[in-house]
Amino acid sequence: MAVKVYLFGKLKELTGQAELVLEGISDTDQLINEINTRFPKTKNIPCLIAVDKNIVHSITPIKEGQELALMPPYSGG
Amino acid sequence: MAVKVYLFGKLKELTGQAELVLEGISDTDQLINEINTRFPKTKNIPCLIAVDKNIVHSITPIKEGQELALMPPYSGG
Amino acid sequence: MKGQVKNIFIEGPISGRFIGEKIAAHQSKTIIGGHSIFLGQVRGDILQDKKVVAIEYTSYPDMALDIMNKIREDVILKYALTCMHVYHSLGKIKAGEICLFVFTSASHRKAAIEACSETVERLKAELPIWGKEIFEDDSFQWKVNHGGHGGH
Amino acid sequence: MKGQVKNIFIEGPISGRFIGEKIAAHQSKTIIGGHSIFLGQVRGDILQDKKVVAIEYTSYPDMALDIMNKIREDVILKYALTCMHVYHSLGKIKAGEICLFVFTSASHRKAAIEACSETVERLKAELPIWGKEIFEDDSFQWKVNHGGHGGH
Repeated sequence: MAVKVYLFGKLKELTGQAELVLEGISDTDQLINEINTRFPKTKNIPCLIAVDKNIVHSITPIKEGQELALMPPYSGG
Repeated sequence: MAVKVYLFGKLKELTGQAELVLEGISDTDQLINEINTRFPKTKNIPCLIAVDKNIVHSITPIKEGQELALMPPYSGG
Repeated sequence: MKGQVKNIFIEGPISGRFIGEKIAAHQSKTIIGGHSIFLGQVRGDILQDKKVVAIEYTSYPDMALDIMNKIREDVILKYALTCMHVYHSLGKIKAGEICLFVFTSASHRKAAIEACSETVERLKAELPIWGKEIFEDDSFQWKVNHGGHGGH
Repeated sequence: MKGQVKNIFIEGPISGRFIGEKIAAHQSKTIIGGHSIFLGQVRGDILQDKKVVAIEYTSYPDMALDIMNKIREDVILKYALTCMHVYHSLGKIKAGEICLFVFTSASHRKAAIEACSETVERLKAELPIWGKEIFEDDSFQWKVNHGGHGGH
């Protein structure tokens, strides 16, 4: 199962990636672990997770075709 | 002793006068009485009094050369 | 009138273009982080089955400018504003036109927003200005301001 | 994206002229009595001895527009607004330029003013937008928003 992950702000800068396609990710904890393993610099960066454009606050299953996003705290306005 | 009195808003409308010169007025109560006597329609109109552009809230003596104003409640903005 | 007393009165309505120009004039002030603006617009209210087509504003300008000067000094100091601009129309302002423009700027948004709101409340309560509501048949009635929380 | 979701993003700064035109466009709405506007301007802060010359804004636009739509619906209903307009810049906005324009209109001033302030707080807390502060030597740091009271 492949899912698309968007990366924003400082997370985009540190990974050098605006989007990734990941295989074998079945929940949001696995997603974070995979990103931290591939990009160790992201480990201590505060991060919000959106699944289909909704913020999730606890471990959440991921299904095929969902749109994932990893986002640093917002600083608009 | 002559003093100049400015009239504003509804008081200007009811008296037909933007300004008056009054003689023999020595305090603000006399001022109101004189206006009410000359222009009976003004009797029940709520009214603020300014002496030299400062609102006075109690009976106040009037001196030669002061600028008096009779004003309905404000409705700017 | 003291030298530093600024005029606030404009004959006729305040245009969007004038407001836009005043905003653009602040680009050189890079300590500003937020601007708050209040605009009063003449409402076409229906009162006793008659539509208000305009409000005609008159003032006691010398007194109004002295009091506005005091309000300006108080509010700039209280909120550490970078600047404040106030304009009020005189004369006949049609329904839909703008008659009041209050513009406060500060480093941080909360100061600008609270200062703007406080200035609006104070000037409505304290400035000797009168509005005459004019109906479509040319009859009129004197406007009455219904409070808010006043400024005293 | 749903059909009724309005775009709020503008590439580059928001000009005084644009703001003036949006204000002027409300003259036909004679049920409006007050407009409240908040403008965010990029500050030329000095951080660690270096001057901020610009902020570069990026967003997750699809998510931001969905959330802004919800904020708009909530606030219009809560304050019985006549209308609300919100614009946020993307890209590099120089110090002194305007990057945020929030514009609320209602029959009475208190509704317009409170709605504007609430919208500003909510969009700062809830919209996925990031600012990168760029210094005169082209180095940068990611902007951190310091609270306010948030919108939650």
